[in-house]
Amino acid sequence: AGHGVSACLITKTDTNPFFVKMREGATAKAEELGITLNSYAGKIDGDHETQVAAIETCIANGAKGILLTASDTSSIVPAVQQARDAGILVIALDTPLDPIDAADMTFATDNFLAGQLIGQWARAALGDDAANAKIATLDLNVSQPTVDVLRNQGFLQGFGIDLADPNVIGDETDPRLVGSDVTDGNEEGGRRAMENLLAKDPTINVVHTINEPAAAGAYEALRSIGRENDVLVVSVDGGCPGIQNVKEGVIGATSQQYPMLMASKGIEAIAAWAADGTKPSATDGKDFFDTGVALVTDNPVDGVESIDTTEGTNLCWG
Amino acid sequence: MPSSDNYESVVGKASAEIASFAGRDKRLIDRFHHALHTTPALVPLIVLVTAIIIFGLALGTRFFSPFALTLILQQVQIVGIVAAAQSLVILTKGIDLSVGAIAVISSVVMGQFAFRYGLPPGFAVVCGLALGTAIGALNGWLVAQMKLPPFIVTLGMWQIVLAANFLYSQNETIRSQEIAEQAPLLQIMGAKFEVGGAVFTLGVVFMVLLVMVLAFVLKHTAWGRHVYAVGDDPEAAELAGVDVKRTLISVYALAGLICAFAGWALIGRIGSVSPTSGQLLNIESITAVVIGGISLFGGRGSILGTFFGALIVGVFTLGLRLAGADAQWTFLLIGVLIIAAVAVDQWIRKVAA
Amino acid sequence: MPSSDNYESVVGKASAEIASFAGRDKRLIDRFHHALHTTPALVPLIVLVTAIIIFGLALGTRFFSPFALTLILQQVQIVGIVAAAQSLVILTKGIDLSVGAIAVISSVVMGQFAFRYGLPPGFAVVCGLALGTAIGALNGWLVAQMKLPPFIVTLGMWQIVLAANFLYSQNETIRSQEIAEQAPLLQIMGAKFEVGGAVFTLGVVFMVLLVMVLAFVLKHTAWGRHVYAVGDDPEAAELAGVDVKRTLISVYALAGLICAFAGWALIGRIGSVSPTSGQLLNIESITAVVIGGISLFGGRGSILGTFFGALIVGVFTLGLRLAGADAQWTFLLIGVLIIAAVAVDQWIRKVAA
Amino acid sequence: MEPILKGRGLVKRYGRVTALDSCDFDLMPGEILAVIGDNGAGKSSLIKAVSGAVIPDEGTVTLEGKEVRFASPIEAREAGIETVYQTLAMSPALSIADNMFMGREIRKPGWRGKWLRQLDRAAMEKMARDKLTELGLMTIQNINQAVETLSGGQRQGVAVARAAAFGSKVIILDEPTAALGVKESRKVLELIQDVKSRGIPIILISHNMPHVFEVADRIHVHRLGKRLCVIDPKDYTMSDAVAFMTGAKDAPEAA
Amino acid sequence: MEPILKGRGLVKRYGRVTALDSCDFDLMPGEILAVIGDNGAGKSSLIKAVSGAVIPDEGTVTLEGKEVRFASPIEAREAGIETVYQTLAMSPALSIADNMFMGREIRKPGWRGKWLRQLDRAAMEKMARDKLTELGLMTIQNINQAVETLSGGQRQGVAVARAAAFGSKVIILDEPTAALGVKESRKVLELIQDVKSRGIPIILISHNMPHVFEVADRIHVHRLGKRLCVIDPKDYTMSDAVAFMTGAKDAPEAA
Ligand SMILES: Nc1ncnc2c1ncn2[C@@H]1O[C@H](COP(=O)(O)OP(=O)(O)OP(=O)(O)O)[C@@H](O)[C@H]1O
Ligand SMILES: Nc1ncnc2c1ncn2[C@@H]1O[C@H](COP(=O)(O)OP(=O)(O)OP(=O)(O)O)[C@@H](O)[C@H]1O
Ligand SMILES: [Mg+2]
Ligand SMILES: [Mg+2]
Repeated sequence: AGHGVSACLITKTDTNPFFVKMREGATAKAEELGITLNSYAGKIDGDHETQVAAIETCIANGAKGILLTASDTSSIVPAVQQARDAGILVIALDTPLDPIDAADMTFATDNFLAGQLIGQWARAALGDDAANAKIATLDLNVSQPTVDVLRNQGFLQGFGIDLADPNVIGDETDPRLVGSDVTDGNEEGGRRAMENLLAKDPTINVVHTINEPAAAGAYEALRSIGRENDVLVVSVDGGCPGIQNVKEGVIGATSQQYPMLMASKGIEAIAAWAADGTKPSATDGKDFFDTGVALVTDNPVDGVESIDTTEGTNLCWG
Repeated sequence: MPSSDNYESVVGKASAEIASFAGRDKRLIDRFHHALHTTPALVPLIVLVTAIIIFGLALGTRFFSPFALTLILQQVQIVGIVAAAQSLVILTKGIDLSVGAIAVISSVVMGQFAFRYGLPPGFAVVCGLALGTAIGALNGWLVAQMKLPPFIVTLGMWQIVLAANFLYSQNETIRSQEIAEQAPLLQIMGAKFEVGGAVFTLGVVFMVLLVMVLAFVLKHTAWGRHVYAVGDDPEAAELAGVDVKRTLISVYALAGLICAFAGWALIGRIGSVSPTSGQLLNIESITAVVIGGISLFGGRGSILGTFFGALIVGVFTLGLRLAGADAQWTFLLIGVLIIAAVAVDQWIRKVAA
Repeated sequence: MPSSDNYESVVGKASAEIASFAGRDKRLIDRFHHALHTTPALVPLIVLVTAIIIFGLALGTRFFSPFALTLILQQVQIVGIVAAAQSLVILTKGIDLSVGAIAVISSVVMGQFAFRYGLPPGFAVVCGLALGTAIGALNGWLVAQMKLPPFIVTLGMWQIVLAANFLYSQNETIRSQEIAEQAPLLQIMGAKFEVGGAVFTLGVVFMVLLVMVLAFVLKHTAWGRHVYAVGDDPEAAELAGVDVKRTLISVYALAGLICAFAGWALIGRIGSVSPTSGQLLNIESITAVVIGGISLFGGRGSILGTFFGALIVGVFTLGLRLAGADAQWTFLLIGVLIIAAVAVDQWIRKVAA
Repeated sequence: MEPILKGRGLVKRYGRVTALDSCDFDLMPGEILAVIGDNGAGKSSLIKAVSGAVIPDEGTVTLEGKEVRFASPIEAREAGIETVYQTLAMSPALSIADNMFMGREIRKPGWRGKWLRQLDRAAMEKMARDKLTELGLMTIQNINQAVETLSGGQRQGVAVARAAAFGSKVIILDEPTAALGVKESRKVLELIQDVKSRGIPIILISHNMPHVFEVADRIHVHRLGKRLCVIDPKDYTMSDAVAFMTGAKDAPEAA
Repeated sequence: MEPILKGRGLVKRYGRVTALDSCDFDLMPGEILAVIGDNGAGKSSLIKAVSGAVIPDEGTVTLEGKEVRFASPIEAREAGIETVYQTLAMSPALSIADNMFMGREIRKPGWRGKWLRQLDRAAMEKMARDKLTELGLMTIQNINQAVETLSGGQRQGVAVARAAAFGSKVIILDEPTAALGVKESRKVLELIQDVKSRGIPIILISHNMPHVFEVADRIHVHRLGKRLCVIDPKDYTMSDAVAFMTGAKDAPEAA
């Protein structure tokens, strides 16, 4: 149907498996629909200028639609506006723009909800011990990007900790919080951050991690001092190695997102826009199209809906 | 046995003829050689033009249009401005790893002063520029007076400034729409004008003017010559009567000021004020400088070369993107092309030697 | 009027007395001065010990325990190994921005060769080490033979290798548990042993041995002296009979090999094989080198200094985290401390001059 | 008569090496003072200490009766002391003209000089060419050549020309003819006489005894970091001088 | 007799400057050949061209009748040509001993030399000290001093000592005494005679006419990038030589 139609996929980076899978999903769908897909990515997390340049390239290239996971949700808006003025359908994937209606539509996970689910699960899993838990949060990096804040604060909210300013990590005063450190979202950072926090307080027993690689690193640190079995590690993402780690008890629970779904939905929307000018519509009651998030754990708790790792494995990416 | 007739007196009779060897200047190739020697920036210019022609042939009007070509200018403007600052520092045998951080904190200060404290935008801009200059001057003081290595000083400053930036801004972005409404002056560097399909912004004009002014200053003022002398051999410069410390401090301070202007241009380019921008400016600016032919060991090269160096990277990047290369393939190919560009550069210098 | 008696013949009668000035070697302070001159690595060592003592006093046994102190060793092992490679390159007046990328791609190759192709782990490790050496040798060839600036060569190589790494690995992580089951050899560098509360890993031991071997080689072999000579003044070295090209290529190749070992150690440290690791290794290794007192302009400094430089950063980082600074403040304070460490270093050198 | 430039008890140590060992030094107005001594005797260290290039560890320097403490060579230059260092102090990548006018560039007349601070290259090049021609350094083919492309002797000629052109109170020459050819050396000696006739005193460090005895009014013999004696070239032969400086003969009692 | 080292039609251009303008050159076995000429005449360029330090644009170099093309100074050294360049070619941060043995270090005997490739510092230091003492450079206080801390003359002495210690076929000295004191110069001249008596021919570039006339067997007069003539010091006076090289007098017909 979409002959001669071209589309762009712009991700934050393409080193993170999450975005790699997103691209695979988009590529598969584009091939199916006969759309030419060009994909672009920032060099590092937070590399905003490359994304602007990519949008400009898409305009110059005459693309019909752009799928975008923005590194900087409000700074990208003028560039997005420029693209929309040029008649391009812009769909935000994974991360809503600020304001959210700057894009034609958003297909996203609710990252705050993702955090909240693991927070609630952790609290329920600890039961009465939750009142004197020792919590460490392993976040992304010092610039505190939006996902980082949403997942962290969602987790704390879910665990029942007063957030103070919900836009800032680290301003909470709850004594159960031992501290937070940054991981750059990889194993090495996860291990180092965990070691630092353990040196500060070796009795930590709940660990929130920004993603599963960081969780794997944290687990190594715990294992090296023999505490891998009495600390609860929770995470967000739902990549296949992550789910496998949940199955093996490395991670207690993780919130799974669906990047391939976001991407393929996005490509479909661009095809529809190219064909007859229809725009996709939002999920009822929300201002974006929620591609869903599910808590994956083999230890379900009351009051928090979850799926088990077998199902998680079927749905996992990467 | 040391003997002596009055041999030295003979020299009075020596002819005053000036050595003149067979003139080799007639042929075109010799003129070209000579031009390369007197204008080192010609080499990156040749690489640049070649790259434009090749991409133009491969991609046709998608690339070879006023719109796309001026798009490159817009895309390199921030790097270009910062690279001009970086050139100054590198010419003195230094390196400035804090350029990106200075640009960002300056833009954040401009934004926050205007919005958080409600100061007049013009004043906020001046504060941002002053802050950038001050940080640069502090770098310079540490390098010149305390004799610390520039790499370490600016690396430390980079961390300090970046962290201060996050702490001060509380990671808050000021949205484009608000700026457009309440303090459009902050975005003025993004103001566009079109000349027959070619789109220019004030930021681009600023970059070009800046490069031209700096080229003049470096070549035609005492200060400029001192910058080269300090980079060439600081001890010799000191002995020859250059105030090395003052020159260094002024270079770093000026670099800070230019970076602050880059921060202002950044607001124009992205519309909003975002504390997370500009993280790659360090490496990108140094790349432009080195591709442009300025030696990292100081004292050699020209700022025009840097400008062409920045454009070379911009051309490659846009060209490859337009050609539809994947992000990773683009990175890989740009890596290859950076090496190739410098190899060609070396080759031209060699055949021209 | 040039006159001449047979004045030069007088010198035959000159006394053969050797200039000897009043001995100034008795006092302790003079011995200290002398030690600083002959052993430049002493200065970062003093800074390191001071830092440990200050943090020890401030934080008590939380910091000043065998566990915490050896934790620092574990945390710096990768940076320490890579910084050793970086030192070699910087001693030759070069810089290697591809160290991190080489480490990562080597670890990925070790993992993928063992898992994707089912090769024996030992062989996979050898392949990884060979790849690292090959990339390093290519860097060296481009620098020595093509005479390209090291900064550009390794910057380009960094992009190429990193992109190749992502393309080849398809961003797939190999999980720790799988490696432990099927190819534990890959994790061997993470093997632990305890000596009274102090925890060491094979990787840490490797780092320490590596530094000691390199220190010996640089000081006591012809190759080592040539490395210094090449960095000091390549033209003079060439004229004096050093094979500058061979020295350069061997240095870069060896650096590549060491980085590949760092990649192996990385698997031991994080358990898994992850293509996204090691992104900060470039800047961290250069920082360690410069804090350790090696000049970025080549030819001066010692590899022991680098080792202490890496430890200084490790001590500051852990110390500040233990003292309760949050991530952003730690980042800021480390910036301050990096500058301060080098300032103290300069100060010690000055009073000792 | 008071010395125009005087050093007392100068000490300079480099680590374990004592380059100046409480050395005294006097330069009288209008004279040519030669400083001779073995390699490593500390001659260069001495003139560096009086010209601000190094700061002596101990001792005082007096210029025209006033004690001075130069923190840098710039201050010494501003006080009128012009020095040609043994290492020449040139920026290799810059041109001959740039090097000659380093630190005291000539600006264009009119608004371009005043507002744009533009250099008057033509004037600087002309003056540089004139000075070099005076020294007979006409083998230099191009005044805009980078100094690094000059032969060793040509470089030294440029440095001497610079000092001669700008010195106002004292000119110090550290082995100015070491790398020069016969013709060029002769020109430098003529230049030294010429400068002296303008009333400017000169310190000349040289290993060339015939040259020293030809031009010097007094000879400062330096040995093992201090002044051994000062002799009048009319009273002693070259053999004597060499004998003193190498230690083959004891120094005469009073300076 | 065949020249041991011969150059024919050597041309070297630096950009617009022609440093060697089809220059010929002959060194006979066992002789001391002096090369004299104005500053910038191209003397250093000539010896660089025959010693592998620069590759001539045109022309041939013949060593013992065989044409050679040295791609680097190392090859020339391996062929037995040892050169002291005017720039001295030392690594400033390294010690005197390190510099003297650069590229031909002595290893420890036994397994430590064989397997650890450990250097025999004691042996190298002893030999370095001996060579320097031979040259009378006893003012050097510490053989492990970095070369950058030596005085200009001391540095030159180290470079000459290095060449004298290792040259086997030809030794080339580019202004070896320029920065040396009277005593040290004399030692170098003695050393030159000494090397000659060992049957090794020497090329000596110098601006010091008395020295040249004292030691040289033949004098190659260089002017404007080429050989003007070769004279026998017994047939001509210093005045003649200076007159030829400065162009004050026309050169004699046959070389
Ligand atoms: N920067 C330095 N560091 C250490 N030692 C030094 C330094 N400069 C000079 N020296 C030492 O000080 C002593 C005197 O050196 P100086 O250069 O003054 O000698 P000089 O009389 O000028 O000799 P020459 O005639 O060879 O130039 C020498 O032994 C030298 O090694
Ligand atoms: N690397 C170079 N680049 C450009 N020109 C050069 C270079 N080396 C030498 N020249 C030029 O070549 C000519 C000959 O220089 P050369 O050093 O051979 O002279 P020389 O006879 O050794 O003089 P001196 O007695 O002063 O040492 C000079 O005019 C010099 O400016
Ligand atoms: Mg001296
Ligand atoms: Mg010469």
